[in-house]
Amino acid sequence: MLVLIGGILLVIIGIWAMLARKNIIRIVIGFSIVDTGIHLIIVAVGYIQNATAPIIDSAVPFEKTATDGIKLASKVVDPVPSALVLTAIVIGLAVTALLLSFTIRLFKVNGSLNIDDYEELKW
Amino acid sequence: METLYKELKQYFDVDEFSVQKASLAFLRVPKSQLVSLLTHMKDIRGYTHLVMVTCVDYLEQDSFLLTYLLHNYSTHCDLGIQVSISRQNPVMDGIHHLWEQGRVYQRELFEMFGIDFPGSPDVHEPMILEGWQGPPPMRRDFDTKAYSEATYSHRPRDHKEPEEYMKQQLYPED
Amino acid sequence: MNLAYKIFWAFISLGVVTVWGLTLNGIVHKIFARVQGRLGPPVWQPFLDIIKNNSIRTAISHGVMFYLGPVFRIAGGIGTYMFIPVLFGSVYFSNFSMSGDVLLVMYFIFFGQLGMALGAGEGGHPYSAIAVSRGLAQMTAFEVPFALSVISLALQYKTLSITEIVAAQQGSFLNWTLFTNPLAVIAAMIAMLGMNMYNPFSLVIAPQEIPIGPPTEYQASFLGLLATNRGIFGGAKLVLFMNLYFGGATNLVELIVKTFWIYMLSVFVGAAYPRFRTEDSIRFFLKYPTALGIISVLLFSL
Amino acid sequence: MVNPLVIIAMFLGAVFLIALLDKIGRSLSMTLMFMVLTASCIMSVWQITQLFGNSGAATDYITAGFRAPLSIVLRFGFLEAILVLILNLLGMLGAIYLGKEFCEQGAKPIALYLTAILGATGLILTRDIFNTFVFLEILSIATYALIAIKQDKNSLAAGIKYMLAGGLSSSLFLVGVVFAYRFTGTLNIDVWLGMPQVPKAGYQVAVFLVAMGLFIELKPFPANGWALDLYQSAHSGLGAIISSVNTAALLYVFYKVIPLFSPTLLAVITGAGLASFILANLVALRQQNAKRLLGYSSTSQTGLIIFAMGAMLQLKVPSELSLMVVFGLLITNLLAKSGLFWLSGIMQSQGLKSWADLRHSGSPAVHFALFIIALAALPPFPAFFAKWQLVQLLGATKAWVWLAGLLLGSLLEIVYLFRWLGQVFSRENEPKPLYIDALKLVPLLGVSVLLVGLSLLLGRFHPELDISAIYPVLAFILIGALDFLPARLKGLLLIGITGYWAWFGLLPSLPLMGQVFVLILVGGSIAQIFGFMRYQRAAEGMFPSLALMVFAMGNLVVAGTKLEFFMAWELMTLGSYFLVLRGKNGRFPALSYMVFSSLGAYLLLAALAMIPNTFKGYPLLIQTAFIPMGEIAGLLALLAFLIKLGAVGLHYWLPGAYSEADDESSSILSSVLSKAGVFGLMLVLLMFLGKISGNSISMVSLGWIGVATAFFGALMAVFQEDAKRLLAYSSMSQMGYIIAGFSLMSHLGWVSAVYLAINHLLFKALIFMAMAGVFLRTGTRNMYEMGGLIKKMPIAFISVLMGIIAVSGVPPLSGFGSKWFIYTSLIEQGRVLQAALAFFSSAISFLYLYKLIHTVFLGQAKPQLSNVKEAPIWLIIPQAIFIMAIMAISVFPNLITKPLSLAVGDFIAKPEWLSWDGYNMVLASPWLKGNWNGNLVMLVTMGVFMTPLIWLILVNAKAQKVKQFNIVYAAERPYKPWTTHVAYNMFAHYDKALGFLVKPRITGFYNGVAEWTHSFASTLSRLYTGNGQTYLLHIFLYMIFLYSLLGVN
Amino acid sequence: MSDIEIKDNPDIKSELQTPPEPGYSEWRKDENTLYNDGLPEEEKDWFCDARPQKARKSVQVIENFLNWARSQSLWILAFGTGCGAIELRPLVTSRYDISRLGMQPRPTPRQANLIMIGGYVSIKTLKRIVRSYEQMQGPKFVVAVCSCAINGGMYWDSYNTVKRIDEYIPVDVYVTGCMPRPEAVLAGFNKLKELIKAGKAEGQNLYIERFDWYKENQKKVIKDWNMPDYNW
Repeated sequence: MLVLIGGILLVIIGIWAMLARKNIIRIVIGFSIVDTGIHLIIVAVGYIQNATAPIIDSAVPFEKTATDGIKLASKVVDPVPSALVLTAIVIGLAVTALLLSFTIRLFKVNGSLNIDDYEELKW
Repeated sequence: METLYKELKQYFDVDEFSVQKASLAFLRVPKSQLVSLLTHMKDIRGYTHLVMVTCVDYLEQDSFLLTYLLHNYSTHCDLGIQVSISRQNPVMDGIHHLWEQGRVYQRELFEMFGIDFPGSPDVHEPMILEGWQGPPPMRRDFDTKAYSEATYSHRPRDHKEPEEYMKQQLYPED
Repeated sequence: MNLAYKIFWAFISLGVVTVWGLTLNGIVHKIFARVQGRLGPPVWQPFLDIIKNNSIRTAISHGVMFYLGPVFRIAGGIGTYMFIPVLFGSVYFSNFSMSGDVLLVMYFIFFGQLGMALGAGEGGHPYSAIAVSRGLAQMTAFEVPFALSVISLALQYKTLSITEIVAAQQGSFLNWTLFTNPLAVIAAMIAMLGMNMYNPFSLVIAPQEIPIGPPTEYQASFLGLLATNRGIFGGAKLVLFMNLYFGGATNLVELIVKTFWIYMLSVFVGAAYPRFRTEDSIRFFLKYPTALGIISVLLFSL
Repeated sequence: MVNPLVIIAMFLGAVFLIALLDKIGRSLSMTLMFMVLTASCIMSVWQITQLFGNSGAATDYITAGFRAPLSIVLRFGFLEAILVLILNLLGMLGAIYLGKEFCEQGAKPIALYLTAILGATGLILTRDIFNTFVFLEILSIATYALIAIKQDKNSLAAGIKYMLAGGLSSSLFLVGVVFAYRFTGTLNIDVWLGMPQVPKAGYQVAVFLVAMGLFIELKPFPANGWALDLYQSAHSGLGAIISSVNTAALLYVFYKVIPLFSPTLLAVITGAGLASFILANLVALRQQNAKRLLGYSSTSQTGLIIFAMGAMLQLKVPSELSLMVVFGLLITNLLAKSGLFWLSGIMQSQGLKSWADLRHSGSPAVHFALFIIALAALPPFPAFFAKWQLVQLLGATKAWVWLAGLLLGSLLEIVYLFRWLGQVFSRENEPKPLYIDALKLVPLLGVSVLLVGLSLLLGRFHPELDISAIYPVLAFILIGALDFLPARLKGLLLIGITGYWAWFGLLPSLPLMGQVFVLILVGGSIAQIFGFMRYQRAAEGMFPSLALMVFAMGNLVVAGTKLEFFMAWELMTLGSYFLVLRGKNGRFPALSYMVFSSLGAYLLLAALAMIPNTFKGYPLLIQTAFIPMGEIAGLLALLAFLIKLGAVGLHYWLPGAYSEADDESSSILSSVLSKAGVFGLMLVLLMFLGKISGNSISMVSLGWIGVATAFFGALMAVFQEDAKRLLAYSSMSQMGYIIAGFSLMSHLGWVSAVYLAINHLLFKALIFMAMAGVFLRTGTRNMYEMGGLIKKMPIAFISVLMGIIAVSGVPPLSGFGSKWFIYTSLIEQGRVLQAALAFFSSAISFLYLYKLIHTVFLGQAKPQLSNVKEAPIWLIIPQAIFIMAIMAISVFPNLITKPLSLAVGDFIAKPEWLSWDGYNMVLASPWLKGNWNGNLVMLVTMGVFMTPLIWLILVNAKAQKVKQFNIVYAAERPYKPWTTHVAYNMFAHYDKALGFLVKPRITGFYNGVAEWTHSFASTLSRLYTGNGQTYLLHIFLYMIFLYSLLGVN
Repeated sequence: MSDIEIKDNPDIKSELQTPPEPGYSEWRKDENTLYNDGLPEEEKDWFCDARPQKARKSVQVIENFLNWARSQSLWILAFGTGCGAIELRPLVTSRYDISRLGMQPRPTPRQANLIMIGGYVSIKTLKRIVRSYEQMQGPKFVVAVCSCAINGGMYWDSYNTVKRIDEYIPVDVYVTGCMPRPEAVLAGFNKLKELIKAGKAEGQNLYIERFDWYKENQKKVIKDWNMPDYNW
């Protein structure tokens, strides 16, 4: 639960950074924070109180049922969100990297990192 | 009128002032000052109406005397401003910029007296005398009778004494 | 009655109306002269003028349409007359009125005017075109009360056929449209003032502004035809109005008396009034006469 | 059967290989790319054929050996295969387009490009929601990176904005996915769909987040500033890919998840889609930059498709139908939009005006027109059918608000699309030469061929269309392909095929009334095609449009189904639009014509949606009696046709369209095309026959509209100085009488209306053709610049003379018949005041007619026109035809009155009191008696004309012929023909008296509407400040707004 | 009525000056065409260049009848050429009322038969008179009123007034007086009527017969010609 709240907090902080900061790098950082927050949320969603890690070995007894394949006997943490988080982290990383590389190029072309300086296209 | 003349005297070289009656006077001005005097009269003295522009041919003095007759609507006075120009070089400054109708007078003066007004619109266009080829007819050195006899044929006079003829017509029995 | 007879009698009737129309013209000039304290020309003066105009030895023409203009004009006059029954009940004086009804007559009136306007237009004289434009403008205006009054008649008699309209008015003079539908008659009579082009509606001829108007360039026998048409066309219009509003005529005497008095209305008004300007004339026609016409139409449609 | 994994694997492998191969040679990597794309195309085609052969074949493929909930499932069904095929085809064409950039920049962009295609393909194939997210990110990241192809400030800045917004929306999506998983325990969409609704609020939020993530990615208005900037600045090849491939893939994902939405969410999303459609179109009105305009258009189209999806789901439309609609819209948008983006790359400048350079560029211009028309959802393109279907569905389910919004948005779309088209094709802007890379034309050709092929297939096999429905298109293509031929050849060809078709194809299948209208619409056109043959050279673009219009008009009469009718109507509008646009100053008139026509068409569309479908193969004329039409539908349809007829108040477009086209086109437009409106009006009234009597308030009001049109049209014609405008207003006036005639709903009234229609065709075409010759020879349309042409152009004069006698209704020509009919029918029905106003109008017509003939042919000839000679024979042929026709029906009126009475008798029985006695037409109704013997009138007139003529010739044969200045001029002589010719402002006095009636109020009103709309659009467009943060804020606010709507609901 | 002098013009003229033998002068192209040299080149297209031809008379009996009709319907061109034109006003109004003689003023020369030269004729006026006269359709008649029109009158030595109008257009009747009273003018009209009835008022044909002579005279004084040689 704490993780969930922390995640949401991070998202909010990140969004605030994205909306209120003028420096593109800071915006990117804000974006990263949002990302991280979301990752935390995902993990939090999958977490089940007092459950074990979702590794199927002897620590987790299971029985086979006729209909549903495998039926876990005891509580394990849902493994799917954890798997998702891994993918999401990779993707977030890629996006952040791209953002930063664009920022660098932009700085090289125009010499400014203030987002207000890039308003030529409008209306 | 007298006071007017005195006042004008301060600014212009006017002379030969003559009063015809209480509301009509003439004065003479040098050729160079005419337009400025007319402007003065029109803009300051209230002589806003150009009654006419006319010309007299002084053959003996070898000059044309132009008369610009102005009228003042508030005092109902007329003032004739005369200017004498040479017959040899009959050129005068136009006043059509002061009074639009001035150009008509100027056309007429050119046609009848040969006085040129450079810059006046259509001043060389024929006005009354379409296709006139002789000298300006109103100049005194133009002999109209000779011209007429040379140009137009005359009906030979079928001579009858009016008194006798009428008697014959009216009272043939007498 | 076979066609040859028909044509023969049509010519006779045409002759009658020509003579009567021209005489009326003469009378009008006489009356105008008397009003102005003059003796005036003899009553037969229009005939003399026509002879004189036809006897002019030279003539000019501005082109084919100019040449045909007067022909159109008089064809319009004769045609209009041909489509009107002259005497009620007479097989001889019914012309070719079986060709159509009052709508035909109303539109055939334009035939001559259009042709004349075109001919005058080819003459190239500005007065012609100005006069035509005035005349057409005024025409649009006075046609409104006239059309309204004809519609009112159509509602009243439930027919557009002139013969039947006349038939419905027979009997007593109280059966005349004049008494059964006075508003329509008033509207139509005002429209007729415009049609006849006497003062105050003499916009087309307007001697002081656009002398003579459309026929400015016309002369000689062209003018002769136009003058003849004045008689025929004037007569035709009078016969039409007589048929529509004054009970028609059963014999020539009645015809002459009625048309004379119908015509006198225009003449008296014309002798007494100065001229309208074009736009005033249009406004005039579109106000009171139109209102009268609308009222008369509404009265009969309710 | 193809395992879709193979495709994905192939792409992935290629991406990695390219990095290596590029070291060896650029061409190798390019080849590999094309090979991969081709292979995936072939695979999808194969899949399609397989599925065709075996409908029960499995389409789902599971990965990793697990069953659905646990593993990722890919589906490679029919729909997916088609989409993959199209995306890959587009990808291939896009790659060709980007070839140069790829060659220069090497492996990276090629690999990225392939990755992007992979992402899109994956998005289509996957059935797993998280996998969707992954593919979405693959697509996005590849796209982000591709932006860097073009390394300038704007492009990079737009990239950053795009990435931030994209990242944000994918974050939303991710959160939504995770929460949804939390509540449903599955990531598989199919399983998810199979579940009952979870009532928890949290679940709703999750679905909302998923929806929003996707929705924001689809760039809805107004949360789409970043996308617009990107479209404007990015490389146009990339723009094409984003707007087509990305959008299509995302839309398909949206299509997959949309059944998950709760009804409220569905309603909100549908509404948001519609709002996006309308508002993006509105903002686009003010846009001057082509690429940004395309961006707006993309937004609007996406909005439309989302709206269509949502609306149809909401209305519980069968999924096949809704698929057809969505697919039609989507595919048209895909192809046309990518084509337009590619075109924008060809242009040097993005200002809309500079696009005029396209005009002489040959095929790109054709492509451009094609794309614009396709985008505007006009026939024969798939979007047309889709929109038709959508409207029918909305109408059938009485979703009036949706319908109205849809049509409003479409109208706005028409405005800017056709304004753009006008900029390109109008002869107002002078084009500069354009240098085009031949390679870049390949993709354009590709999409064009795809579009046209699809359209023709669709038109051919559409269940509601007969084969004849695509004849206009085929004729257009045929003549268009032969457009290089000289005009005369094309004209002959057109006359040949039209005549053959009309004689053998149209006439036999029609009732008498239909034949009459075929005679008017097609016959009248054929006679006038001769006039078009006057051009020495090819007269590019004229004949194809003409063919399109003429065939469409023919189709209008034979149309059996609603769709056939509407398609013919739209094709006719399109053909005539091009004719107007071809005029020298045709840009604005063509636009206003198109906008008003489209307004009419949409009203008609709405009306058609309200009536049940009709039967194929039987002309509507026959079916009308069985079609129940509601009052509102009737009103809408009536309004539509009144717009076409130019009824007063709706005539804004009329003077421009009829006067600014080429002269011959004006002739055909005002004489023939207007009759299409008459036909439509008649159809509508046919449906009300027997239900509404001529004395009902509605019909009396229609009559008043008619006579008011006649009156104001005539009055406005009086004050024109431009001969064509004068004639245009005169047409309007005549249409007024026709409306009044139809409004009587009586036998006589209808006979008079159709008689008027035929008569108007004859004399208006006659006058227009004659005047076309005059304009051609004098080079001006201002009447006061002409004069005295009677001697130079006597044939034209005779034509105009005949024409004006026929217009004005002076006996003995046929015009009087029309007047007689209209007055008698009006009075007979008791419409007396209308008759009086009609009479006034017809008197006013004398004014403008005299002005026309006097100022042009009479009066003083001008020296600059001294070399004028008679018009070419091609213009005289139609005149001769029409003169003969007028004379024939004037001398023998029975030729026309009797057939018309029979034709009308099929619908309204001929009353006993209307009869013929030889040539004498006798009317003996209890309310009115009258008669008209046209033949006798003609004979008498001839007689009374010839008699004085003979006399005059006898007396005055040798009249001296004089010249124009031999006039009496108050003892002076005239000096200038200009000042001696009474022409300019000829009816100044009339203006003083009645001019106050024709102050341009209607025009002012519509101009005001246009101005207000534009300023509103302008205000709205200020939303897009260009600041990336603002855009992010927009996204948040938009989300909150939509969520609050959910709450309200 | 006794203070008037009526002259039958053609007789006077023949004794005064013999017109030249028929022959082609320089402005006459051929028998039927005129050069119209007075016009600028670009205006020649706008004017008719035909030469007027002598009009034929009908059979004598018919011609007598027509002459009578002509004499009974004289339409005056209402064109005030000089101070004598003022006499037309009393003539048409109630005091003298020429309309009882079948005469009426006509505002266009096309329709008029009679032009009244109302006094002195300046060169400028002469040009208009010639033009108007030529625009009238024949038979057409000229009545010259006032002594100025006869011999110049008080303008006998004027540089700009012609003294004999009959050198420029054929005059049928002169009415002397300065100015003649309306009665005198009326008497002039009556004399004209007698001439017409007698078939002697053939001024139109005279003009055409001596066309070259008239033209030469006109061109001698009208320097600013600027019109066609014959104003149709």
